[in-house]
Amino acid sequence: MGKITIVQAINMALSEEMQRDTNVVIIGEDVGKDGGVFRVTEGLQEKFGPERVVDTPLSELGIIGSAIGMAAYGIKPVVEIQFMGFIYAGLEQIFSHASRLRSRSRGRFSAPIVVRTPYGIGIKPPELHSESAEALFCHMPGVKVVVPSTPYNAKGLLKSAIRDSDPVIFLEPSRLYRSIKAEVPEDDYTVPLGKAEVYQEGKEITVVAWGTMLHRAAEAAEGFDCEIIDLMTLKPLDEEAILKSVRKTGRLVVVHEASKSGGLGAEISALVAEEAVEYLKAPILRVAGPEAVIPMARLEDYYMPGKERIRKAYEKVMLY
Amino acid sequence: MGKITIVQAINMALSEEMQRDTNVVIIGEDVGKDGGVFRVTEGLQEKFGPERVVDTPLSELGIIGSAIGMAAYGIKPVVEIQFMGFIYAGLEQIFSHASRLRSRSRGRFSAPIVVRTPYGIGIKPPELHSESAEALFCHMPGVKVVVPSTPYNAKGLLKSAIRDSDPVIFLEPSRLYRSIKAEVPEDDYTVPLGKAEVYQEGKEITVVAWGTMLHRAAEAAEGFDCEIIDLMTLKPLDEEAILKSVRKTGRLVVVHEASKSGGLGAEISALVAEEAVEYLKAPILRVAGPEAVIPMARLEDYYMPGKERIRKAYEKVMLY
Amino acid sequence: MDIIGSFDVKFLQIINEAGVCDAALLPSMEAPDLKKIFETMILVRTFNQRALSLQREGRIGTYASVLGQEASQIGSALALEKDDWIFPSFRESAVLISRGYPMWMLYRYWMGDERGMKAPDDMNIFPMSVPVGTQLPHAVGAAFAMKYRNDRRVAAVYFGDGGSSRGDFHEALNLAGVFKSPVIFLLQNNQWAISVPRARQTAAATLAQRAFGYGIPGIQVDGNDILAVYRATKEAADRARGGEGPTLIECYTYRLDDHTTADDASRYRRKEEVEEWREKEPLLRFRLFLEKKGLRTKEYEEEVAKKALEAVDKEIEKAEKFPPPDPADIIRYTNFELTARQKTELKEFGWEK
Amino acid sequence: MDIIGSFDVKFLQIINEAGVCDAALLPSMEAPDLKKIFETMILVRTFNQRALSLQREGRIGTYASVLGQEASQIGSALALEKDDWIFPSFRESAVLISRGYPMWMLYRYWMGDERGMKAPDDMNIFPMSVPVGTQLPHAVGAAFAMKYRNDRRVAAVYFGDGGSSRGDFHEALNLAGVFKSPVIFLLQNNQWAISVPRARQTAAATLAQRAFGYGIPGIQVDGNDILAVYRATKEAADRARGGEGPTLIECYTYRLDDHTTADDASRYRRKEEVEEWREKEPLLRFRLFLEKKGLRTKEYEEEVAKKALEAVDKEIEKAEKFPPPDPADIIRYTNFELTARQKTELKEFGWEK
Ligand SMILES: Cc1ncc(C[n+]2csc(CCOP(=O)(O)OP(=O)(O)O)c2C)c(N)n1
Ligand SMILES: Cc1ncc(C[n+]2csc(CCOP(=O)(O)OP(=O)(O)O)c2C)c(N)n1
Ligand SMILES: [Mg+2]
Ligand SMILES: [Mg+2]
Repeated sequence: MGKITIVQAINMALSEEMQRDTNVVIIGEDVGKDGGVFRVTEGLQEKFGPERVVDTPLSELGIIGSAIGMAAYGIKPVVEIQFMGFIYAGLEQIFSHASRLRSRSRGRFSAPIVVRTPYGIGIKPPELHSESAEALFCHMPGVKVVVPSTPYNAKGLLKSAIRDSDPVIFLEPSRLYRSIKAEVPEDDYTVPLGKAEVYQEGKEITVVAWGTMLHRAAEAAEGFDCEIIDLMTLKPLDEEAILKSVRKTGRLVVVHEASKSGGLGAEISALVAEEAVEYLKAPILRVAGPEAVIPMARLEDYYMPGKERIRKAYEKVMLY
Repeated sequence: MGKITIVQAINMALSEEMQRDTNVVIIGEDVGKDGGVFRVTEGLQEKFGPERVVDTPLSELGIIGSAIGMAAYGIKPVVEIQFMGFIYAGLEQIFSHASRLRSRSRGRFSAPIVVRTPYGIGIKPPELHSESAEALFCHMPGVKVVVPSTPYNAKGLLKSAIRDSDPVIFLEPSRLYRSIKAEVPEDDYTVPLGKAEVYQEGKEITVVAWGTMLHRAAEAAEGFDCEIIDLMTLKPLDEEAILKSVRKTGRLVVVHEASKSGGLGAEISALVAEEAVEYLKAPILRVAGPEAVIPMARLEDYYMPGKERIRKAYEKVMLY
Repeated sequence: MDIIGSFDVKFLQIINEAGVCDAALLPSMEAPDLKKIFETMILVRTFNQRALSLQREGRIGTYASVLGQEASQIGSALALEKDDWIFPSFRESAVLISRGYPMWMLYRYWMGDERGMKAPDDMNIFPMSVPVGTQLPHAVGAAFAMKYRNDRRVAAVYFGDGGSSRGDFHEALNLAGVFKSPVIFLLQNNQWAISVPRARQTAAATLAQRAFGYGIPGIQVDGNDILAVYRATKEAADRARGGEGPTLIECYTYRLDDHTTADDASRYRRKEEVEEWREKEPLLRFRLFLEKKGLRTKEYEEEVAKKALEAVDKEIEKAEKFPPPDPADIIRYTNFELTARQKTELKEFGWEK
Repeated sequence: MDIIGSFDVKFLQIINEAGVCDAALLPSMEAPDLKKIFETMILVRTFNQRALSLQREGRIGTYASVLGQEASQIGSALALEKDDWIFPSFRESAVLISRGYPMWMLYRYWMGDERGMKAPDDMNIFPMSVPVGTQLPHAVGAAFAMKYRNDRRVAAVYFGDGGSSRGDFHEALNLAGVFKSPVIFLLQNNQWAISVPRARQTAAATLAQRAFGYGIPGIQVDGNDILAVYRATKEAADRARGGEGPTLIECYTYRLDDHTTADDASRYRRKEEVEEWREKEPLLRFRLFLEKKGLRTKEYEEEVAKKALEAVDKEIEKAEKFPPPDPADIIRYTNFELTARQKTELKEFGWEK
C-alpha cells in the first residue's frame, strides 16, 4: 500500500472499527452521502448503510446529547462535529453529562462517546473554523483529549479512542489532514491513549507540542539539540514522559496554537514548576497564540506561532 | 450603617447602578418577584419595575444570547445565571459571540454584558450547584472574569463590571454570600478591574487565591510569613502584582477549588516560571481540587482544599 | 391565502373531578390493577411527607416535593414495561418508586450521597438530571439505540414546563421526529418553574402544540387523572414499539408544595390558586373513582396507609444506617481507570486504602 | 376528547410562476419601486456571479452563493426601515446589498478580512453569523432593547432551514413570544443544509407551523415571489412596530448553487431537482410580472445589467486595492483596552507601531 493522508488513515480506522464491532455508529452533519465536509467518512455510508452512518439535522447539542444516550445504552457513537468552533453548543452535554455520568451513577452508567472534530489554525477558512480550544476539555475531569499528528498515529489513536471506556474528544488538525502522507499498516494496530512519544531525541531543550505545532516545532529545531515530545494525548497528560525529558535537558518550551493565557501550555509548565523545578536551567517558555480572537484568512499566519517565533524561544532558553 | 453581607453588597451595587443609569437592566430566572434564589435581587423589581428586573423563561442560552443583542443595542443587561453549573448552555454565546463581537465587527459593535452567577463549593447543595469553572473563561480572549471576596470589593467590583466596556463574568462565591459581614460605604465607589490586592503582607511565601479560598488560605497562614494576594480579577491577570510579590518571597502557592489540571493555578504558575523563575527558591505548589467531579454534600468537604492541605503546601515550600 | 396544514390540540380526561369516568375511554384494568395504583399513590405520598419532615429535622438536604403530581408520574410510569428506560429530572421520586426503585436509595440521594443514584442492575433508570431539560437528548439517543438493536423498548423522559423552554427540548424532539425514535416525552406541566408561572414560560396556549413543529403527535392530558395519563402513555408506548416514533404528552397538573424545601412559594403565588388546585388533586379524585367502583373501604385504606408508613420507616432506617461514602469515591468513578494524576491525588489526600 | 386549540398554516403567493399576480394582495408600489426591486435583483446577481468567478481565480476565499434566494432576501430587506436592525447569517449578501452595504466590503470579507464586517455607522447591520442559528437570540435582545427604549424599530434575523433545528431558534422564538419583542424571524428555507435535505432536517411538514409552539404568528410564503416576501415582511414589521410582537416567516425557496464554493452538490442531490427549481427562480418570475406591467424593455434591461456590472467592477477594484490589514488588529479589537499581556504580545510579535 502507498502512502496515505491523515484523512485516509482516519477513514481506515473508522471502517475497520465498524467492521470489527457492529455497535460502532457514526453520526453527524453531512457524514453520509456527502462523506463529511473533509471527506473523512467518504464511502462509509455506502459500505455500512444509513443506519450506521447517520446524517443528522443541524443540531450539535442534540447530536452530542443523544450520543450520550446511545453510549449509555451500549452502542458506540462516533460523533463528527463539522468544525471545532461548533462544538461549543455541546459543551454542556459534555461537561455536565458525558464526563459525569459514570461518577453520578457510581459506575452503573457511562457515556464513552467519541467526538471527532477538525481543529486548529492553518487552512484559511471562514471565522470560527480554526478553533484551538483543547484547554477547555483538558480542564474538565472525566474526558480524554487526543490529537494525532501523523497518519500512523491518527489511525492507531482513533482505534484506541473508539475502544476506550471514557468519553474521548478527538481533535484532528485540519492543516495536517492532507499535507502529510505516510505508510500506514493495514493491520489492526492501536496507539495507546495517555502515552506521549519522543518524536525526536535530544539533550538540551525539551519541546512539548502536538498536532500541527509538532511539525513546526521540529522544523524550527534545526541547529538546536531538541528533544521533541509529541504529546498525542492531551488529557490525561503523560506526566512521566515530560518530567523525564525535562530532568535530562533542564529546559522546556511548549508550543501551541491557542491563546497563551490559560492554554494547555500553562498546565505543562506548572507541572514542571511543581515537580522538577530544581532541574530547570532556564525559564519555561510558551510559544502560543496571543490573547486575541483567532483571525480570518488574511491575518491567520500572523496569529499562528511560526518557525521564527519558535526559534526565538529555543534561542532564549539556550542563553541560560 | 451596620455590617452587611456580600448578598446585600451586591444588591446595593445593583440598586445604585440602576439608579444611576436607566440603561441597566437585570434579567434572569426568578430575579423578579422572588428576588433570586439567593435573594440577591430582592426588592429591585419593586423599586425599578418589571421592565427593568425581568423574569425570564428557563433559557440560559436565550438569556445570555439575547443579552448580547441588548448590549449591542446600547442597554446594559446584568444577567443572573442561577448557579454556575447552568452557564454551560450559554458558553457558545459567550465564546463565539459576546467575546468576539468587537473583534468581528472591528469595533463597530460590542457586547459588554455582565453575567453574574453564584459559584464554588461549600454550601452542600445538589449536584452541579458547586461549579468552579473559572478557568474556562480565563482562557477565552475578550472576556473579563471577576471574583469578589468581601462585601466591600463585591460592591466596588460589580459597579466596575457594570460600567466596563467588555463582557464580564462575575462569579460570586456562594459560600461567602452570608458568611462574612463588613461595613460597606453607601458612597458610589468602585474597585478597579484588573488589579489584585495584597490582602496580607508577608516576606516568605506568596499565596495567590480568590473568593472562598482567599479566606482559607489566610486562616491557614498562621505561623507562616505569607504575603496573600487576593486576585479579584482573574482575567486579565494582574501579572505585575504576582511577579512583584514572588520576586520578593521566592516562593509561590496558588490555592483554588477547581480541579488542579488546567485550572487557573496553572496559568499563574506558568507566568512565574516564565518571568521570574530565577527568583524561585522552591517548587510552585498548587493546592486545588482533585481531577474529579465535584461531589455532592456528603463528600464536599473532602474535595475542597482545607486548612490542612494548604498548610502542608506552606510547610513544603518552606523546606526550601 | 391557501391553507397548507391544520392542527388540533386535544385534551384527554377520563375521570373528572367528581370521580365520574368516561367508560368508553377507561383502560381495561381489573380491581388488583386499580388497587396497585392506589397503593402506589399512598406509598409515594408517604415517602414524600416523610422526606419533607426529614428535611425539616436536618436529616436530609434540600428536597423537591412531588405533591400534586402523583397521577402524572405514577400513571405514566406504570404504563411502561420493565425493560423500558426512564430518564427522570430531579422531581421524579414518584416515577422511581412506581418502578420499584429502593426508597432508601432515594433518601440517600437527598442526603447528598451519589450512591443513591446507582440504579439497581435490573432497572434502566438514569440518574436524575439536575440541569433542567438536558436529559431529553439522552432519551432520544437511547431510543435510537433501541431501534438500532431491534429491541422493542421505549425510552421515557420526564421534564417540566420550565424544561420545555430549553434548546435541548427542541433539538431532542426534532431529532426524535427525524429518527422516528421510540421515545415518549412526558412533560410535567405543573404550572410553575420556581417562581415563573406557565404563562411567562411561553406565550403558547398549550405545550402539547409544540409537537406539530416536529411532525410528531402531541396531546394534553389531565395530569391529575391517573387513568388518562396511563392511557395516553400506554398508547404512545404501543405506537413507539410499533415503529411509529415519538410522542409528546403534556400532563396538565400542579405543584402543590414549594419548589423545593429551600423555596418559599408564598413569595410569588397566591394562596387561593393553590387552594383551587388542591381541590383537583389526583388522590382525591382517584378515591372517589374507587368508591364508585366499590373498591374503597375504610379498613382497606387504613391498611394501605399503615403498610406504607411501615415500609417507608424501614427504608429511612436503612438509609440512615448506611455507612458514609468513601472519599476515594470522589476520584474513583471519574474515569474508567485512574489516571496518573488521580493516583497521585489519592495518595496525597490520604484516601488510598 | 376535547379540542382545545386549532391552527392553520397559511401560504402566501402573489405572483405565480407564470408571472400572473393576485391583484388583491399586491402591495401598493409605483413603477419606480418595482424598478428598484428589479435593479437590486440584477445588482445582487452580478455581485454573486462575480464573487463565484473571483473565487475560482483565487482572488477571494470560500464563498456562499445566494443564487435562487434573491426574492427571499431582497423582498424582506426592502420592506424594512432604515433604522431597523439586521442580523444576517453568512448567506445574506443580497440582504446587505439591498440595504446599501458597500459591496467592496463584502468582497473584503470573503477575502478573509474582518474589516469587511465593520458596517458603516448609519447601518444597523450585525456581522454575519457563522455558527448557524446562533444569531437569533441577538435579534431578540436588540428587539427587547428597542421596546425598552420605546424606539419604533424592528429587528430582522435571517437564518436557514438548518438553523431552525438549533436550540437557539427555540429559545429565541420563545423569549420573543414572552417579551412580545418587535422581531421578525426570516427563515430562508432553501431546502438544503449542505447535503441534508429539508425532509431530513425535520419531520414537520412546514417550518412555519413551529410558530404555534411559541404563541406567535407564522406564515409560509413563496420565497421566490419577491412581492409576497415583501408583503409578509411589511405586515410583520407593522405589527411589530405596533407592539404586537414577533412573527416567523418561512420563505420557501431554493439554493440553486452548491452550498459554498468548497462544496460539490452533485454528490448528494439530483440534477433534475435543481432544474425544476431553476424554472421557478425569482428573477424569471419578476421579469414576467414586469413585462405584463409594461415595465420591461430590452434597453432598460441592458442598461441595468451594464450599470450593475460597472458598479460591481468598481467595487472589486476597490476591494483589491484596499491595503492589507494590520497584524496588530488581531489583538487590538479583542478588548476595549489592551490588557497587560496584550501589550507585551504586541511588542513581542513586533506589531507595535
Ligand atoms: C439549566 C437549569 N437552569 C436552572 C436551574 C435551577 N432550577 C432548578 S428547578 C428550576 C425550575 C424548573 O421548572 P420545571 O422545569 O417546570 O420543573 P419543576 O421544578 O416545576 O418540576 C430551576 C430554574 C436548573 N436546575 N437547571
Ligand atoms: C453551528 C454550526 N454547525 C455547522 C456549521 C457548518 N455549516 C455551515 S452552513 C451549514 C448548513 C446550513 O444550512 P441552513 O441553515 O439551511 O443555511 P443555508 O446554508 O442553506 O443557507 C453547515 C452545516 C456551522 N457553520 N455552524
Ligand atoms: Mg414546572
Ligand atoms: Mg438551507
